[in-house]
Amino acid sequence: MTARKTTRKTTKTARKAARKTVDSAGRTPEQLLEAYRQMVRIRAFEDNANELYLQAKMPGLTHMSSGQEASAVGVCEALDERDKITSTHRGHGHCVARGATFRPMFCELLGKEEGYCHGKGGSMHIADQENGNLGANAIVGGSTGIATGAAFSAKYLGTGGVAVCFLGDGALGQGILYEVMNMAALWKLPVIYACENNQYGEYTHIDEMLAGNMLERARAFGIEAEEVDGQDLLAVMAAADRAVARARAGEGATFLALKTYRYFGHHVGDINRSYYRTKEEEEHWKAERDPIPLFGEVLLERGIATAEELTAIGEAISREAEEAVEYALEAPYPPAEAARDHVYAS
Amino acid sequence: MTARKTTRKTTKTARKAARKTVDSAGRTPEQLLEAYRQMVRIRAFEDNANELYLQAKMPGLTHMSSGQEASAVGVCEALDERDKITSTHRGHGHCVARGATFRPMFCELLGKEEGYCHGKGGSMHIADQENGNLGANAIVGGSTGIATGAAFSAKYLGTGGVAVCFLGDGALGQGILYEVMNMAALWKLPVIYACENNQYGEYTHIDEMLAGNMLERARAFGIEAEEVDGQDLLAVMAAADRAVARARAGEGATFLALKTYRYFGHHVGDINRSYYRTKEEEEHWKAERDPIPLFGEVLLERGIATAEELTAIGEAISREAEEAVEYALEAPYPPAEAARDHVYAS
Amino acid sequence: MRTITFSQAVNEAIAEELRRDPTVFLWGEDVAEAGTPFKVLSGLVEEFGPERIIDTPISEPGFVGMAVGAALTGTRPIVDLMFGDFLFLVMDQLCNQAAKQSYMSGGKLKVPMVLRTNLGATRRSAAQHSQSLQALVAHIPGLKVALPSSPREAKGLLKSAVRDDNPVVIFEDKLMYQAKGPVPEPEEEELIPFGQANRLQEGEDLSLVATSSMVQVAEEAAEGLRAEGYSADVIDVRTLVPLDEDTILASVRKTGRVIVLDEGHQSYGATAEIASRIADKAFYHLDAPVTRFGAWDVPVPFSPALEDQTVPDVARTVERALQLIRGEVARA
Amino acid sequence: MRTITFSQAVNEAIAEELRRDPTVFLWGEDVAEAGTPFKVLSGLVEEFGPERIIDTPISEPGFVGMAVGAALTGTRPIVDLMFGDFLFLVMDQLCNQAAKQSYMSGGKLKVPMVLRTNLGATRRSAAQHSQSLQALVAHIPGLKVALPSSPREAKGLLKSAVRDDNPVVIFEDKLMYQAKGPVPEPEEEELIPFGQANRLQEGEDLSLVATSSMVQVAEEAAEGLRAEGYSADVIDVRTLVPLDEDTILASVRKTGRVIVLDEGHQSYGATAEIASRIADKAFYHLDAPVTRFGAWDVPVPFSPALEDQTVPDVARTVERALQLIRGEVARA
Ligand SMILES: Cc1ncc(C[n+]2csc(CCOP(=O)(O)OP(=O)(O)O)c2C)c(N)n1
Ligand SMILES: Cc1ncc(C[n+]2csc(CCOP(=O)(O)OP(=O)(O)O)c2C)c(N)n1
Ligand SMILES: [Mg+2]
Ligand SMILES: [Mg+2]
Repeated sequence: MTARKTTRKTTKTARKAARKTVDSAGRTPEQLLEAYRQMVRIRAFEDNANELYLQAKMPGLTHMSSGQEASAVGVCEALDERDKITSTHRGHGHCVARGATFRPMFCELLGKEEGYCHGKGGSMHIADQENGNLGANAIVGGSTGIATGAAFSAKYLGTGGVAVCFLGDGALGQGILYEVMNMAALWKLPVIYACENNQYGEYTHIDEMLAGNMLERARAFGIEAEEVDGQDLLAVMAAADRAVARARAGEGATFLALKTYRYFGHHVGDINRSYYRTKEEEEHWKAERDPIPLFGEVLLERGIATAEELTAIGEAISREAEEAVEYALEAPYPPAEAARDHVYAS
Repeated sequence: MTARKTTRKTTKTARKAARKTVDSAGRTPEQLLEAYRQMVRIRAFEDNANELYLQAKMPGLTHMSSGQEASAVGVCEALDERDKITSTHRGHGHCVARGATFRPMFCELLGKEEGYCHGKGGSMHIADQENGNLGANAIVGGSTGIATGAAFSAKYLGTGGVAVCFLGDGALGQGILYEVMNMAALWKLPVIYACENNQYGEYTHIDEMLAGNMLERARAFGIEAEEVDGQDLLAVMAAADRAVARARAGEGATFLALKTYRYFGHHVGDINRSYYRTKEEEEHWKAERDPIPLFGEVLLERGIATAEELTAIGEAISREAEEAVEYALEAPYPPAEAARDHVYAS
Repeated sequence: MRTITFSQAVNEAIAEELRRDPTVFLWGEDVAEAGTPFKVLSGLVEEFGPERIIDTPISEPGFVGMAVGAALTGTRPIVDLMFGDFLFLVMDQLCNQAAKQSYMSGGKLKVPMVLRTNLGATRRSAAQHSQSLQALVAHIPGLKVALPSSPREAKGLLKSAVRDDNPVVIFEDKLMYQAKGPVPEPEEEELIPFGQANRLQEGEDLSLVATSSMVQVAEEAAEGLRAEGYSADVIDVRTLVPLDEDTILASVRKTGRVIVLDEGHQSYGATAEIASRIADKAFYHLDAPVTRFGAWDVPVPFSPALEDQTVPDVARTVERALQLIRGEVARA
Repeated sequence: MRTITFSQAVNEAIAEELRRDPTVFLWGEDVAEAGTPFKVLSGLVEEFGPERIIDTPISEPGFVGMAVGAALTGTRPIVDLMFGDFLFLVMDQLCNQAAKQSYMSGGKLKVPMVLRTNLGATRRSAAQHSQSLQALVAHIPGLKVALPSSPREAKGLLKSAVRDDNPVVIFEDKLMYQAKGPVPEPEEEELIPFGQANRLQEGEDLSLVATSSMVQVAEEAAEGLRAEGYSADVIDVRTLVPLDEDTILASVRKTGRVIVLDEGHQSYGATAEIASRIADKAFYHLDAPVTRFGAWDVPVPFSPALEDQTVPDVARTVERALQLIRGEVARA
């Protein structure tokens, strides 16, 4: 993470790219700064989660979303309290972006009683009902139906809400996606398929998994589709704004192909990655395409923040994250009997 | 059915359409005549099956393919003994077109020991392994994986064979189709998706079930796609020839959208259909777009057969079908103990 | 009480729940104008419109998944799954998603949805349209599983299912759709609670514990036994999950002998669970081994010459019951 | 005999079968260069090439369906399903298609395919990556179901599976991949036949009948009993389908007491079938009720504070065994 990198000199190309981006639809400086903070929060969360794993303090496995902050934040910034999201196995970013706080998130990752799911879900099932996050999902493509159904009920109940389905590029292999996109198109449902195309599914490159064309697939099912630079927060935000507007206007579903990259391995234990992707490629994305410094530059250029302010943001969030980790490590586990509860709602 | 209709005067439009069709790739007159016979056989088979049902001599239900003869025959005429097909719940036509004979087919429909499946499959599971028919399937879309897998093993074993997956327009609702089309495209498998678009799935029109565009769907998965007049035998044959040539040349999969119509109800018991399709529509297809007289005209015009010869073909096949029905009605059932056999291959 | 068909009872239950609660809707294949191939839903779209009685494409995994999402967000979907055999297509959405949402979220999410489907062989529909798959879903914690055995049960259990905050799979016996039986007037609303087995006949010599289609077999077998001078408790299990162990055990502790009947395949099927609970918890009361009758462990054959024998029937039930009562069971 | 890991044993079995029969191939997600997330298949693509060790997209229904088609037409696919929980995604292709082809075709078609997958909780993988779903597939006629309990079993059963002309689902215990055990040298080819349970220990007082991961629990429980002066038969079921009833019944007829262990959910699970067969067919030999230990009927919880207790363990098994042996079971 964070502030240090933000003030680091980004290369010329990256800087130019950041300047060229579409402007955000009438967001105030404070809103833009908050979006920046959200990205930094995600990065801080993941760095701490990784650390917990490396120190063998975290049970099980987890999947880091570092590098993909702009897609999570850009999309969620376009939403309001009526809206729902569904998330994936790589879901911490979505959860933070949708408004979750660190303590119950870390508690959940550690299986503690105060976790968002009282420790029963863990990283792969973290949900935050109050903020409209219907949950991460450990089945690839498993939440495509859920999001589309949430869009159906928004329309049925007339809430004006929109549902966002975050999914990875690998989920394009799952047939259920096409079934629900078909129904979303037929019934003009207010749903957005936000595909975080980080170019790999586990240890396999997308070219080995995906024939034809991602955008054309959505279009062939009657869904509006757009390719977006997933490292460019403003571009993501603008595309998400358009998709949300379409959805709220009753014009139906949108598929966003957000090109991005994950900095860490598929999961925390995936250390030796050279057999499926090069160090150079990783370095390129980290050095040239990191969404946090890229957007930091924009804030500096527009005079929305100074370098010192960005550094301060990073440091404050770091402290907040570390404090939450401490809290979660000390927090109590659920009582053993809790394992019998909640099998059924009552 | 049959011969009478064949010699019946078709309308001008239909005649013109038949003349305009692509020529068949170097087929001999006798081959064309045989293709005609195959269509007449299918019609005769279905008329007799329907009759058996109406007379309450047939157990269960069955789905007639009358009206769809050209797609079954046109595609199967492009195949040879190395090739496999998979079929659907509306599968009698495919079975006949692939070379099955009447007696074991009727025996199967009546649950008799001499049926292709010893009476265990019935109409919805009729298979004819010797002629490369891997079987009808009562799960919509259920054979898309099977056909694609058969194409895989043809490629793996180097047999030079091709696999044809017959499917209905309704099967485009099933996600597995997209999963296997993706793999077929990635691996350039010799498979042909022959979609018999009869415009209805049970009692619902395709427009209520299918968003976007059928051909674009296949193309977006990297599959060559072609729309074909499914009532025009020569057009189907030509398109199938192209698809088979591509497949054998290692160029991969093809999706054929064969526009057609079923004359009867969804199944034999679907008598009152006016709530989902009009009598006029049905009449139009029967009067103007019947593949048998349309192709009969071509044979007459080309001097391949006389009207009398076509009549004679129809009559001979009628007799053959009736004889087979008689045979099947008399044929013995399997012994009760047979129910325990074949759960496992040994 | 008036007499209506099983099919009418289902239709009434749905109509009443749709009228009562605007968040209830129904979808599935050919459910609207066609009213399903079994015509069970005829007339509903006319009253409730295509916004609440919704025809879907042939996309079972998709529309079950969407029902989960809808149920999570304020509506109460009833899903029509045309044949029980298609459960295999929706297992992921049903068992990995619907069943686990409440638990995985620590009770913060709930999935009030009903999956209506069917079971039953002997319709000459062959191996992919005849299965009775209740044991599969009963094995998955988080799902409830109901099996009505009469028009009255069909209505009362379905209404309870719609009001339950959990995913409920309800299996209707396709062979029973035209069967008639007494059902209370619409004014006398009856909700049959889950987890309460129903004793249909009282007897001394044997317990017949049955589900769905097999309840009828059990009742007729009990009659057969009466002709031989014996009497039987006949118990309709009603819901496999929750299972009313108490009623079943009380009966077996009284009679000391039991046959458990269910139309699913016998091995690893519903009868195994019920029988093994009895064998464990009523062990000291048993005068004879617990007998199970499920369908044969073969795919359902098409041929009329083969199919019927694969399902438990009255004659064999009576025969076995007499052996149990008369102590004629061979001691291996 | 040399000592190798479970994972190596699986790898060897596949390599040997690939070498022996050119029609055998393997596909699944990340099976080639990655060698699966569990690294079980490492090295195979190097020897056999990407034509035979094939990475698929994340399309479980699709590639299982394709395996059925391939198996019908002259090849013998081994399918790698990364987690047993994903079985729910492939049930239609497995249960409606693969399982029924032989029967529906009257014996004219066959589907020689192996679906390799896994089971087992206590890895903190939560509800969708921890299930033990063997009972579901065991319920479907036409499938065979194998559950190796050691490296040697893993190799011998998998090799038999590859040579079987039927669809076989083989469940490996993920927790056991690094466990070591004796396995015959590659030269001494060992095929472990299906349908023959394996008696691992001989005893007099009680039978412990177990599958997969629970075999280890049974063995340790037997040791615990020895410390108390009792001896137990320990039986590894090996294959749920076909089930070796004879070996199990012979043991129980001898000991008169039995605990059946399996890591699937207890209700409607594998223990129910085995227990109810015992209760029926060894009825007159039983000195105590048949006890079943399956996993709790709850989705697998993530928290380390919750998860372990949901799976049967040695302490509770010993405790119950002592109750059974000492006649301390309450008579309800
Ligand atoms: C149905 C299913 N199949 C396989 C897996 C194992 N798995 C977990 S993540 C993953 C890769 C997913 O790739 P993608 O959708 O691109 O998401 P990413 O990990 O790149 O964020 C796989 C195969 C799974 N969880 N669910
Ligand atoms: C998975 C599945 N869902 C539903 C059905 C019930 N069903 C049988 S045929 C049919 C319509 C199929 O339509 P289509 O594929 O267009 O074929 P057609 O009947 O028009 O030839 C349906 C819904 C089924 N057999 N399988
Ligand atoms: Mg990815
Ligand atoms: Mg159709």
